[in-house]
Amino acid sequence: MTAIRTALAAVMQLLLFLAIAPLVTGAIRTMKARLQTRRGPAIWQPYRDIHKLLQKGMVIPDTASWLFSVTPWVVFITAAMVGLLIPMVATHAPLSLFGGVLAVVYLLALGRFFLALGGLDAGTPFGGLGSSREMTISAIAEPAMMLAIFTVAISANSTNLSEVAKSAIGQSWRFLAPSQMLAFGAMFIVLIAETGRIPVDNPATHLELTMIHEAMILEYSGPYLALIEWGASLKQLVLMTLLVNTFFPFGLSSAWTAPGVAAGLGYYLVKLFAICCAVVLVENANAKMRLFRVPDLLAVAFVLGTLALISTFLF
Amino acid sequence: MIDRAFFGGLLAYGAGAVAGLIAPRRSVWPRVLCCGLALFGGLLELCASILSLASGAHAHWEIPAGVPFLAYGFRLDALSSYFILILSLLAVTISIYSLGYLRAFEEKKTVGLLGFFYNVLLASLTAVFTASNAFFFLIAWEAMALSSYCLVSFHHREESTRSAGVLYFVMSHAGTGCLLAGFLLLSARVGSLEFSDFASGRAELTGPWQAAIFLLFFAGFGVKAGIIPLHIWLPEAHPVAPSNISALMSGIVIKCGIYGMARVFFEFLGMPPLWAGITVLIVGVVSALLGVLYALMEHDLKRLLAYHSIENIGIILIGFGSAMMFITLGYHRLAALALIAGLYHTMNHAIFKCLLFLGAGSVLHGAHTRNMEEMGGLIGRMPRTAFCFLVGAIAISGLPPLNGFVSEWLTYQALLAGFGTTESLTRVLFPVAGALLALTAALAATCFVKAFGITFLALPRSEKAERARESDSFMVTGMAILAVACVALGLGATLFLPVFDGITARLAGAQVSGDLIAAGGLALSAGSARGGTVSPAGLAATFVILSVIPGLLLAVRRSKRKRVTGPTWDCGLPGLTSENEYTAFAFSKPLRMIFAALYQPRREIQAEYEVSPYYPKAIRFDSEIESPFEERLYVPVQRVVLALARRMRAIQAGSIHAYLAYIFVTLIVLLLYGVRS
Amino acid sequence: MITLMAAFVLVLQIAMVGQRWLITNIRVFAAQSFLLAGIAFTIAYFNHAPHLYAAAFLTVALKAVLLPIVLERLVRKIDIGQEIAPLINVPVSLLIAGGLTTVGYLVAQSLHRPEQTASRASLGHNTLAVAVSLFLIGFYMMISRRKAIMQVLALLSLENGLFLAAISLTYGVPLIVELGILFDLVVAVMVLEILVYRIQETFDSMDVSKLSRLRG
Amino acid sequence: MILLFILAVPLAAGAMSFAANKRPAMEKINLGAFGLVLALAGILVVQVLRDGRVSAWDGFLEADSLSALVVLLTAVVALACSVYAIGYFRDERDHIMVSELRKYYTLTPLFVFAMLMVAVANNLGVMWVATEATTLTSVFLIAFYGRATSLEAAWKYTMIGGVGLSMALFGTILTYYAARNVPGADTLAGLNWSVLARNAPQFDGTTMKFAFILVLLGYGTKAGIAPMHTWKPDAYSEAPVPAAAMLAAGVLNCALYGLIRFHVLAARCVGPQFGSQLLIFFGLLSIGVAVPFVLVQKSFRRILAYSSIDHGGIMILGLGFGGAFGALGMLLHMTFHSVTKPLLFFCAGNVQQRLKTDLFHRAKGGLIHAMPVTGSILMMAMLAVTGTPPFSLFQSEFTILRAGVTGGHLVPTAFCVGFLVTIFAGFLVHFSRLVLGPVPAGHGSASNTEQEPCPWKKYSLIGLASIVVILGFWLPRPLFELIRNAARIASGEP
Repeated sequence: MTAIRTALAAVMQLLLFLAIAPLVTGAIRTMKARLQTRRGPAIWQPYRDIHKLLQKGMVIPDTASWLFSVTPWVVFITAAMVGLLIPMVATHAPLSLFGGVLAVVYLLALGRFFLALGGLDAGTPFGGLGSSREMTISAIAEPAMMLAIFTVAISANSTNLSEVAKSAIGQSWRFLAPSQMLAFGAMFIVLIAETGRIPVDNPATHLELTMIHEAMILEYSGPYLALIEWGASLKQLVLMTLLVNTFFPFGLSSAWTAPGVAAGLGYYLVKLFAICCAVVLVENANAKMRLFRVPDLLAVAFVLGTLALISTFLF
Repeated sequence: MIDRAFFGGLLAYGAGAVAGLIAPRRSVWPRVLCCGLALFGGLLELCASILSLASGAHAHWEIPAGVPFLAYGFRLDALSSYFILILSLLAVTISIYSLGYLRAFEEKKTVGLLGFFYNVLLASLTAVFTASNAFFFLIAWEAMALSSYCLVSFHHREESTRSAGVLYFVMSHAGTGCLLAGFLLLSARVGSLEFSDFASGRAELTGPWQAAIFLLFFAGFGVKAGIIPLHIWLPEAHPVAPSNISALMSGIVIKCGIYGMARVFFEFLGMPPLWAGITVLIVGVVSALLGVLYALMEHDLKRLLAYHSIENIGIILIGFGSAMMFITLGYHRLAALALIAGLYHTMNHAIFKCLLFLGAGSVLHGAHTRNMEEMGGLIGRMPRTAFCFLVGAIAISGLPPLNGFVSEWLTYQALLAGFGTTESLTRVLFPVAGALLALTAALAATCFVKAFGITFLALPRSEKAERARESDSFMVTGMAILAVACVALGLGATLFLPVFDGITARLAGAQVSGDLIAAGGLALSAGSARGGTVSPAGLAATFVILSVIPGLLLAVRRSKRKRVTGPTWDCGLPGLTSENEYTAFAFSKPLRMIFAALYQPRREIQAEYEVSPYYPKAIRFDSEIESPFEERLYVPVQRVVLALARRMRAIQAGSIHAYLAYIFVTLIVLLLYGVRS
Repeated sequence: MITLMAAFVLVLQIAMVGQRWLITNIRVFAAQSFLLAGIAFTIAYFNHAPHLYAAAFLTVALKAVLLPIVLERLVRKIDIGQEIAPLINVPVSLLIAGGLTTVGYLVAQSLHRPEQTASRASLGHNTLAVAVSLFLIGFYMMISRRKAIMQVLALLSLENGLFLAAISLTYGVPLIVELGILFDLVVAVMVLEILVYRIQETFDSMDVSKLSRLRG
Repeated sequence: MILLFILAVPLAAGAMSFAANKRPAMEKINLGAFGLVLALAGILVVQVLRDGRVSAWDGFLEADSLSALVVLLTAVVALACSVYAIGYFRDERDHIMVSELRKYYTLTPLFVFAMLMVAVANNLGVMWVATEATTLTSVFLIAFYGRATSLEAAWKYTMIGGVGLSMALFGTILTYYAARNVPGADTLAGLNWSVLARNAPQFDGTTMKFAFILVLLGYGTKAGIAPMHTWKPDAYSEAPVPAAAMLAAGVLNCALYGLIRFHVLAARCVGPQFGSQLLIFFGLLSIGVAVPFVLVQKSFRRILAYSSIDHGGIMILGLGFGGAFGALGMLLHMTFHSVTKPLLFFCAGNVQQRLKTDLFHRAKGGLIHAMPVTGSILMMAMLAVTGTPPFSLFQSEFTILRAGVTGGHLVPTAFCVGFLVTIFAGFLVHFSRLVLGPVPAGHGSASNTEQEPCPWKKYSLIGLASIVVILGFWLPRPLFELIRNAARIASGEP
């Protein structure tokens, strides 16, 4: 019985994620444009892109191997899987048994690993450039992320996200604790870096020298590109969800009941909107950094993480 | 039964050694006999270890040695059996692999010699893991070092190989000196050479004695394990050996150090002081981080792998160090968890590092180069090798759902739990160690994207790589077995965990496999289901299920879609050539810039141009990074010692008057001494 | 009486240190050996130790007569310069010799056993001191002399010290041992003579400080 | 009775080969004589094992287990050397004339006779005489080649040896003096060790101390203990290889044998403390002195000398540590060293005869291709002599070090371990450079085969090598019994 409930929950949450992910990307673009007093694309544009790409045929580079074709699958599926490991509308993530926050991090790493290989596979200089930068940045983003995660995990003494959310709900206003705030700061910077947003990377650019994520997927086209784009937006959404639901777990319904889920969804969208706004603001307020300035930013994140950790038992 | 299998295996190794010596040269026989017998011995040892692990029986045998009160004693307890299990698994696969690999050596008449030392090494390793008294342990230990030295300097015609071999053997011998001193202290304390007496007499080991013994053993085993800063021999010695031997060395020989630490620190040392655990933990973190950072700068495939051995030893030591701290702080269940993390990673690293070295070997065999800048495009030319190598790369990067992920996950859990074990500031050590471990893992992933991507993907960078051919079925089989093992140990982790109960019960005083298995064996938990769970199997299953979605997406209107292969975009240049490709050197450039403080990179660029510096005819670019431990630590010490020695030679300057004077002075002094007393 | 002779022996030894001429040195050595024989006779006479007579006689025959002759013949055969030219100049050598004598007395002091009868004690004590001094000074001469033959001579005078010790302390070790020792001595000198000769003709010099090719 | 035979055989051999005037005759005589000596030594060992001690001429000659052990080792070394010598000198046929060979083949048996005499003489004075005789008989073996350098070596050997032995004699006399109160001291038997050992407790302590000091320096000189070691490198590198091997493995044992005898007396008289600290000091000093010279050594003949200085140091260190293991370890070490060191000398000799040099940098390396057998055995012997497991010297060193730790001498033990590791490093660096490496330009792949004209050298090599390997894993019971009884004597148990 519970198995079926879990399965249903999983399907539901998965569909929600798949549905919302492009929307978030679109929303961020639009809001950004508005802030820059451009009209910008419609908020549905990402859906249209994906649909269009799925229709198109694709060109596979003749230098590429089977890895090139495997990569989109892996990228997409890992992102989707992560979606099942974190609480979205209810405190209980459907598949939280299969892995906690560590699994989340490492699954995303798996996707990145293949994406980087895909970038190298075509043999174009851009691919290599993109892979190298992407791996570097994510690598040095890792410790900060871990420290932030540890802070949360320690105060909840569990790495299981459902548990984290539960305990967070148990003690509301906990997010005001200095440790939580610092950890949130660290996580937010990491989010920027991981989702390739300004000031770390510019998702809109195709200028060779500044590309990171775009450079890796330069050779992809058609449905594969669609998968990767969708996967990317999924990853972004998932990370945002992780952020909001671990630090501000308001309104997460304690069980998978229809009203609870509906309420949870409402809260969730609100929180999501807030975080999108934050991202947009950051993107507008900053210019893209030089690649070798990025470590400084992440160093800040690392320091924040450490402080968060120490403050867990100093305050 | 167990002993029959065990000694049968030893005998098989011995027979293999003899066969290597007497088999007719320049024929197939040395290869077939040595590898075949080694394979057979490996299988027998495998049975023995599995049997003893299953039965939990402690087998013990004594064989009188040359001098009666020094006996050759074997003991097969849980820990020994575990390491024998690892060893014999590698022995089997490597022997299969070698059957193919050594074919290239057959025109050389020395293949028999290689087989001889290979079997001797296997036998001595078996003895190291099962020795039951200090004397025999040292014998086996040095026999192992000796045979591996001979194998390392197998290609002794190259100067680099010779010096690497000498460096290895000298450092290893210095390590043995430390071990000798340590064991002597122990025996002086306990009054016997038997390990069992060490274990029972550990109670009265305290204060400076304990400290001295700990430091001696940490140094002695550390040299073998290749902890920083005692690691300098490792990246020299491992690459120059024949690849199957490199695999054996990186896979299991350096694990002798780990075995020794497990044995001594947890069984003989009694209650280790807290600083000991902290030392091990910190050394582990440093080794892991520096190891991977230096690996990133390597473009020689085998050197890169060798540096990764240092990294993984570091990860293992993180587990051990925290386990020691937990024992001191009195948390035995946590200690067991950390110990399991370390031991499990020991096995995993043995398997995937062996797999990777075998892969490198078959690349070397196919493309005749170790330099990654000359490779590329091999995935098309040697697809099976490429696939196995990819599995290994994913595993060593600690990515789910393979075995590397499981052991790293356990390590994280141990570190996290460690935060609650003490109120003092040392608690911060654990999460920080965790964060640096995360950095290490991420860098390792980066490094293997480079290693795999540059080696196997895109266009071949040299005609050596152009002409590369897939290796024969023996070699591929060897690798395939290990690849399967990587997957099995990842997905079936919960089935494997109970193996550790016997070990942790003895070493950490707790059996925790029950708590580590959640949801009826489906998931792995950190002590309690609340604390967090992970299920590689579940993740893998989910992966398969979810792959339906992209499947559907790609299925829609497939008929209308056409899928063509075209040339890669070449920025409008006439055709994409291998010159356009990103090089391994360029790939690691950002990290070289970011960690410049560590690497101290030196670069020089020379451009020749005729008209204007903007249109150079040729550009030469050199860049090298500093290797601080050699340049700052070892070379100066060596220089000083040799200078002193040269000065001392003045004693023997050839003047008989001086010689007589020495005696005269000694005589006078002693006479006066006699008068005084 | 014995002490007096012993003192003379010591004086002769120091004279050897101060002496510059080779032949004279050999003669001084002969005299010294003769005195030793005298001591031996006296002890034999006073303490009724018959086998010492034989020892004394042998000493006269070998050390006082045979060896000096052999050595002089050698010197004549290879007519080397008479000058000794020591490494360390004479005054310093004499000072050192004095110092060594004190060392000898110190050693003898600590061996001094009051509980024994006066005559034996005094004899033992003083002559032992002389013996040790002889030994040390002879040793010192080996270090300070350049010429191979002088080193041989020094070695011999060192042996004299031993002989003195032997007879005065213990009234001679058993005769057969005594014989063996003396025999060995003779053989040693023969061997050394051959060596010296060959060194002379190989390096055409007897300066052993030139023998310094083997180093390190 | 047996003792007389043992002594008589080499004497006779010496006389016969002096009379002989053909090379083969002399070779046969030596070979036969030493074979016979070995056999007799075996019988002696059996008898000693059976009834404790064997004596002749009412105790003038006496052999207990210790003497029997030394006799056995001397016999083994002598035989091995004589086998090797045949090959060695046959390869130098062209520039060595029969008269010189006669000198060698005559002096060697006398040399061996002297060494055996040292071992079986009960009277300390006679023992001294015999020791002196070893010097005198070996001088001309060192000066054998008549080069300037060999004369130099011989001169230094004689001078330093002479001084040393006179010190030893002084010590012997003082011992006699110290024993004067003992009833019946002034008879011939007064200097018999068996008698002295019985009455040692009544000796005069101070005198005994001085006696021990002098004897330590004296016999230490013969054994080449630092700082009296300076003659060793010269003598070992100049003498013909078989003679050098006999010096290194034979004389060393005899000198140490003498030292042990006096150490027992001193220990019984003034307690072990006094002697032990001196022995430990000088042992450590010798090992330490060897270190720098091994590290920066140019000649592979001289490095062997330093190695035997080092081993002499280890042995007296073991004697100094005392206790249950010390003396045992020392005698085990003596046994193993006596079979290992000649092997190393023989290999070095082959290399030198082939390359016409004894300098590392002149020998271009790659020996293993030029002479596989010698090369590999050389490498093995090198590892064995540096005390690398599984070779037997490790067992004895382990025992000695264990004695050190159990005796509470932690600092000396630590130093010893450090020195040994460094010495190993030096040896490995030098010899791996010599043995391994590419095929030198001199002999291409055409002559890439073993070129050792005379099989006799190979016999001795392979024979000794197999003994070394076997001893590493299996020590015959009776031999161990002998060593243990000898150790009892050496550690002063009544």
